[in-house]
Amino acid sequence: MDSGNIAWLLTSASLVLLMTPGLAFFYGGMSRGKSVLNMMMMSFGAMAVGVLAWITFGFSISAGDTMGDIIGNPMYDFGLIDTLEGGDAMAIISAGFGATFAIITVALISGSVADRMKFGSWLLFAFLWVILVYAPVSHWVWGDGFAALLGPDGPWFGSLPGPYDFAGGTVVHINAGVAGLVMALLLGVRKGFGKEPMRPHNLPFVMLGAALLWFGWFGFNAGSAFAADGFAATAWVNTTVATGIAILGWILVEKIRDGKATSLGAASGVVAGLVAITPACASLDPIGAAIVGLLAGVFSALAVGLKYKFGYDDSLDVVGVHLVSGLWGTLAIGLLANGTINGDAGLFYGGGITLFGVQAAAAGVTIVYSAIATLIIGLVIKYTIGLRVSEEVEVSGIDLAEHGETAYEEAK
Amino acid sequence: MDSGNIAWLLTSASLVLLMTPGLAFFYGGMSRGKSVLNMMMMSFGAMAVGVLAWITFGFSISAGDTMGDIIGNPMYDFGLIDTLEGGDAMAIISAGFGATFAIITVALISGSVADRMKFGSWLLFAFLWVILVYAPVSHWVWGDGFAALLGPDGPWFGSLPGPYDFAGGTVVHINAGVAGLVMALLLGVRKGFGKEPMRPHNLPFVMLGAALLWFGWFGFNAGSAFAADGFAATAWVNTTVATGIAILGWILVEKIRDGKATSLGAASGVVAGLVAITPACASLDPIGAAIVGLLAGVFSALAVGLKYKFGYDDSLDVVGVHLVSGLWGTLAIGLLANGTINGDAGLFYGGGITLFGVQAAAAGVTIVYSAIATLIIGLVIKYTIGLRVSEEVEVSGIDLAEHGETAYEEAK
Amino acid sequence: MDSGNIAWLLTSASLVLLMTPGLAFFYGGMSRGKSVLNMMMMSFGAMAVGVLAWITFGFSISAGDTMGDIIGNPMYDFGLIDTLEGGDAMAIISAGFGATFAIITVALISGSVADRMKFGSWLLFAFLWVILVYAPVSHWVWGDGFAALLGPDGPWFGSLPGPYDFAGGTVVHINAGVAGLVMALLLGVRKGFGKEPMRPHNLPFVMLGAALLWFGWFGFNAGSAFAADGFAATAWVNTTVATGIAILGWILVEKIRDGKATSLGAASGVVAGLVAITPACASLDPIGAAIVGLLAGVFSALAVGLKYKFGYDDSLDVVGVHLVSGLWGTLAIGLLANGTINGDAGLFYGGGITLFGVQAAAAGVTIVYSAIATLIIGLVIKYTIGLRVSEEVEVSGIDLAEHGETAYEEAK
Amino acid sequence: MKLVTAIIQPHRTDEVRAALEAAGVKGVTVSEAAGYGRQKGHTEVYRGAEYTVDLVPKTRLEVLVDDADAATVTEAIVSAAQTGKIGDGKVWTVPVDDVARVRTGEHGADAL
Amino acid sequence: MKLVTAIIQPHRTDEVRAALEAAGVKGVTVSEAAGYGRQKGHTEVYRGAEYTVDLVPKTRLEVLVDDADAATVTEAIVSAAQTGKIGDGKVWTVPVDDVARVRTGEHGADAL
Amino acid sequence: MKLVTAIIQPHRTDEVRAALEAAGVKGVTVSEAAGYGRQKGHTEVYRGAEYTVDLVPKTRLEVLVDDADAATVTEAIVSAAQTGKIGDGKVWTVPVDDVARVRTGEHGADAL
Ligand SMILES: Nc1ncnc2c1ncn2[C@@H]1O[C@H](COP(=O)(O)OP(=O)(O)O)[C@@H](O)[C@H]1O
Ligand SMILES: Nc1ncnc2c1ncn2[C@@H]1O[C@H](COP(=O)(O)OP(=O)(O)O)[C@@H](O)[C@H]1O
Ligand SMILES: Nc1ncnc2c1ncn2[C@@H]1O[C@H](COP(=O)(O)OP(=O)(O)O)[C@@H](O)[C@H]1O
Repeated sequence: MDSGNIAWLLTSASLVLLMTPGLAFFYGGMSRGKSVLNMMMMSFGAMAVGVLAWITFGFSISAGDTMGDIIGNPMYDFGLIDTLEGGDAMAIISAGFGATFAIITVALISGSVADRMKFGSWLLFAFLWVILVYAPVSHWVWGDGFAALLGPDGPWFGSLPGPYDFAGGTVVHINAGVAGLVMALLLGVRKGFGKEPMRPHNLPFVMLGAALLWFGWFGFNAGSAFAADGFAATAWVNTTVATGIAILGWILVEKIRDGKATSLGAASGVVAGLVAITPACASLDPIGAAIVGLLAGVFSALAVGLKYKFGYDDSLDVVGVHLVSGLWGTLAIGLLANGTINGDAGLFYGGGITLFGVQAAAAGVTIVYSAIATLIIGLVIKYTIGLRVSEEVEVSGIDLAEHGETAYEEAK
Repeated sequence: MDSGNIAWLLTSASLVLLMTPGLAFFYGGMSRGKSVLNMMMMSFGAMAVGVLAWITFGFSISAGDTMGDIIGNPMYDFGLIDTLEGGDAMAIISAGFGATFAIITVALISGSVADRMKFGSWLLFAFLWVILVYAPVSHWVWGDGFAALLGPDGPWFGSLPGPYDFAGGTVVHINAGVAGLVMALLLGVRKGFGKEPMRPHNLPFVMLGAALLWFGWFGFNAGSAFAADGFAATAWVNTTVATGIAILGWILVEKIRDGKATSLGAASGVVAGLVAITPACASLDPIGAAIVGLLAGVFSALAVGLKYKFGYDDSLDVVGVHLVSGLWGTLAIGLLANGTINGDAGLFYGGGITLFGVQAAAAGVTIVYSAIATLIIGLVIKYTIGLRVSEEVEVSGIDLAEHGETAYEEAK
Repeated sequence: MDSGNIAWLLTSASLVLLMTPGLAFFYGGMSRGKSVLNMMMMSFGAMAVGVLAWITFGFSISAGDTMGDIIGNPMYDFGLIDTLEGGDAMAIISAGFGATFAIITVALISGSVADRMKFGSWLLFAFLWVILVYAPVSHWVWGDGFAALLGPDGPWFGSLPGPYDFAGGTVVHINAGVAGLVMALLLGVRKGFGKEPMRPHNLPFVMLGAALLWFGWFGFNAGSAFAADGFAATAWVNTTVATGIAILGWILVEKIRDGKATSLGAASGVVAGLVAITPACASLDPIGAAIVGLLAGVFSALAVGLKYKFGYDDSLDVVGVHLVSGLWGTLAIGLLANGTINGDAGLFYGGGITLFGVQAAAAGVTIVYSAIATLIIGLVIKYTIGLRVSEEVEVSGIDLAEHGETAYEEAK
Repeated sequence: MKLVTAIIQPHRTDEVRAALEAAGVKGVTVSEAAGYGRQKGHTEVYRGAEYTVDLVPKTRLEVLVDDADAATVTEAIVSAAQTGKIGDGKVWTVPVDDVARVRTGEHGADAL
Repeated sequence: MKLVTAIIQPHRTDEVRAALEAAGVKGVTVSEAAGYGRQKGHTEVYRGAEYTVDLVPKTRLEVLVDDADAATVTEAIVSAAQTGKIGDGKVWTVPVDDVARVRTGEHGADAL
Repeated sequence: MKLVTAIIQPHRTDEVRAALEAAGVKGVTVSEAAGYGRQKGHTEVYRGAEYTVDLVPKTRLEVLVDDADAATVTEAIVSAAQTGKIGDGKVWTVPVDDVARVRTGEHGADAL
């Protein structure tokens, strides 16, 4: 047991836990004043039911002994009791670290259902999604010593370079992005979508959220080294480089297209950069990280307008940011990996095109599974307890109707 | 010297320091728009005079060579000069870690005196309370290698199992909760108490506060292992489990009783869960932690209404949250301890009822001392410089009168 | 490689990165409601171009092989590629740690140009300033194993005690403070300066910023030990002591002079204390730290009024806080150093007056260079793309004109 | 000239503004208000406390019109704002001696 | 009918509303305002700068009443709002041509 | 007596208040409003969406004056608020039956 590694993982788990309230502010600030509390409650609710889902079956399905490389044994360690009794500090804190990943991933989806989803239905959705979607996908990618379905040593890709997903480009961002798209389609558009402005009600909160996300993301990316070592340090530097440059990418697009660099754009650029570098943070040199960040900002800045074109109300841009930049970061490994990990270099670093193909295949499998499984969960809830609040509630504000509160009473 | 342990304690001390501003937002958001600054200034003021109290006599009384197992020698290390000169990194940062505990504990009390206490009187109160209440009680529980009055190896309980207080259920939460009750009674109710709504003026701030508290609490609980080891990891996991589930406990009560799950309830559930798991975080398995969290949420959700029944204006629920959940967590060790520490198991884990009795006794002593000592300090201030602002100041807003400011001038 | 040290530096770098968004809130809350976004965007923009400046030439000039003790070789490691490939965790994360220092330093300057600087010009300024001012000065003080120009083993002071600058009193605070003064003079005063109140539009944000700065500053000061050791622990304790007491210093001045202790004063006291202890945190005992903190609060509380006297619009008090307290902390080493480092004690701790003189000389060189270099950069921008927005934009609000946004739309 | 003032439910604002444009009204001034009347406040329970909320948020519209248009404009507002629920609001008309347009200094009907 | 408008100290709002209910007034519209008059602003020092604060927050109440009730209502407001300090505010009455209740479309005194 | 109400551009408030003081007006009540008229909203693009912003923020001033002063005060406001750009606002005058000063209970011109 190396106390330095334990110290870093304790820190990292704490940082990742903070990301979900960070997301609550990022999303809450972007929503309208009459629905900010509901938006934040979806994140806090994800922390509540996410913990429950994780200690019951999520952890076991994700990290338990594999059953045919598909899922961990769901009865592997109910209540994490054996893990804690084992007394191995790294094993214990890793179980906690895993919980924070499950929570933030499902919380990300809430951005696409803003202003209109029943709170009880959200809690149920979040609980089921962690167990049925997050946990299996995380098992495929990271389970069984990277030897489950989508791992670099797994049955499908074992003989090929990759696929690589250091901290969760597929498991977290593509997965949540696809689920967000499905839920946005299932719920339908908000009243006034595409006509009313629906501008962020509190932009400093959006920036606070982006800042807490960036800060917490150091735990996410550099913590995924599971050690305080060179990989962690590399992940830290690349995360900062990509994120800083992604801000530039996003606001440059805005400046050129709309004439003005917005604070919403800067905050969104932060998140796009973080998302894109997540899978790739240990595979790149900083020039590669800068390219990944710059294009993440550009791609996502362009992608957030698509919802108006195609008419899906991905309210707070889960698709435009997490799916698009998650995909880009995952594929970018195939282009820009510098070969540090197993000598597998990307196309522009002297490797062939195979790694790119493997990355694309892993992303594709994740997309398909996430779409189908999320659709099933969503449909079951829709036709049982229902997904959406009434139009009257939506217009007068979901905060008051679902939570009995309004966010601000500053004048009193 | 183990650098991993030092790294974790440096991190933990930083995290606990952040809890007090977190509390400033938790309380500040709950207060009305005309008294938010005063509320936050009580926390920032606690940081100022708390440091002064700690480096003068607080540290020495808390951690100095024991005088009859009752207090540390007040002249043990004035100014922490010997401790720093000793150069032992763990000793130095432990002195800093202790300061952060003293600060947050006294800051907690400010919730019960909201909107109506003179700022100067608060500063004096906080200074005296750290030295005369916090420091001795912390010595009893943790002083002299756990061998002072209320320690597991101390004169009173040395031959029995327990009492256990890993991170401060008695020292911090019961202690502050009782002091809050005494001060609320001494100050009397606010104008309009029980009639006017006095709703939180900014609920996102309440949630921000809860988030920073949770984040900081990892340092509080897992840092109390004073090492990056299995205890720390266990404390981390149990803290997260109890807190997540406590949210559910609180909002379930609200949903059933009032029909709506509020964001204030979720944020309060976070704090109730954190409070309850504080003493117990190293003694439970995660199922025990989940039970402690669930019932902390339930008990505190029910308890916050008591002030209207009994007519004490514990404005921001220091009693309902910290005293009630602090007591519950302290007693829960007697029921649910899994025997990891010294083989002392709780009633439902095969131990006898003795541990429960010992826990109750330690809590009782703390309650009695805290009540009497706080009452004396409060009375002295009341009859010298006075405790309460005028009614006119209270109605027009304490921020303007005591600090010459209003919190928001957004329109300008 | 010691994993505990790496863990602490990973944590410290993350903490320092968080300081810049913290500053965005500290400054953003102080500005008016119509210019808060621009204020925050200057910090976020500093993160974006600061990263770019650092990975291109900033890192190399700061930390590269010295060229005549003046600057590091600008071509030392373009893109940090060699550093990352080297695989030495401490070297890699140190490069990242350095980036966070460069970013916060330039971001500090933005406080003096509030409400009136073109955003594009700010980005250009920040980029150039990191490369041409921050990087060289940091090389002088910390470069080449402390043997460059202003290092304790350098050509100028090698035979004398000092100069000491543990975490950046000269490099960061004096440097940014002087640059802020120069830019305030170059830009000229805001419309209404000295007549309209221009009060902070959101004081809780100011306090949030101060809290995040304090929290992050633990990484800044204790992280500058580059190890989890006794120096780090000492720096941690002294940072907390000085900061807590500085709050008292500032609000005491206010109470005596104006009759009221303000929350803006408390938050400013936090920053003044942190600034002053920055160079000195490893050189003092806690009594020395308390004196440094107390007087930092007093000096800066008095100094922020000077701008009205002399007519420079240092809008958010970069000069009053960073230059004044940065100078005080740097000089205080000459008075209060306890001799722990190389036995070099300050005047009141048995050393002579030499150390004070050396500290003053190092500060003086920094002031002169920073003033001249900043002036040149500022003039070049002024006479090319221009520095200042139109008066109409200033009156109607820079947020709308430069970023197309207003911060709050809470009613919608 | 007349000043027609309307206190309406906030969520009917868009409909009323559309109706005013349809009725040929060229300008409107809008502000926030709160009120009570038949629509008394309701009792709420929050965090264990029971209390009465009595002021309900409303929107105020002010429209300057020619004498002849006052009745039409009033009817346009009434029908667009109506939901039939208690609390729909009031519309009233007061006489105006004079109106001036700031930009041009014109007076009377030309200034509308 | 008449419209009675009152500008009062914010902290007297509850008392005035109680007085209005006692006087039989069935509805009120409330909004925020600021003003100055004899109660000039005061000089403040803040962070080393001295300046004058001149607008003082006030609350505006509007009450539609029958012609006969205007005087009574005015007196009720005056006596409930009075603290005797400068800045207590003003109450004024303007003639109203017509009132409509949005919910029902009723006009005149029935609409109050 | 008369009530002169002005809707003006917010950034002209200081100038108008100075002009009112110069014209001998002793008190003013100020509040926030928004409006549209000839100054229609403009189309904006934000985060890939295009939409129309139609309400423009304005400041409302209310001044109670003697009958004789209404015209002077109106002119004072108009000339101080004028920028010549569309959206400069309106000033209108309505008759007032009575004014009371809350502090003293005085009525009529004495209460101004
Ligand atoms: N007498 C009155 N004077 C001024 N405003 C009134 C008056 N009566 C009602 N209002 C305003 O009209 C709103 C709706 O009135 P209310 O009596 O609740 O419903 P309704 O008009 O549908 O019967 C109130 O909230 C208040 O703002
Ligand atoms: N001539 C006026 N026109 C409109 N409002 C006025 C006028 N004079 C005073 N007010 C309003 O009444 C408030 C109180 O008036 P002030 O002269 O300060 O006190 P008092 O009426 O007690 O002498 C002011 O703040 C302002 O809102
Ligand atoms: N008929 C009206 N009734 C009430 N307010 C009006 C009316 N017309 C204009 N206003 C107010 O005056 C403001 C300026 O009017 P606008 O027509 O845009 O400019 P201008 O008066 O310079 O031609 C509007 O924003 C609105 O608040």
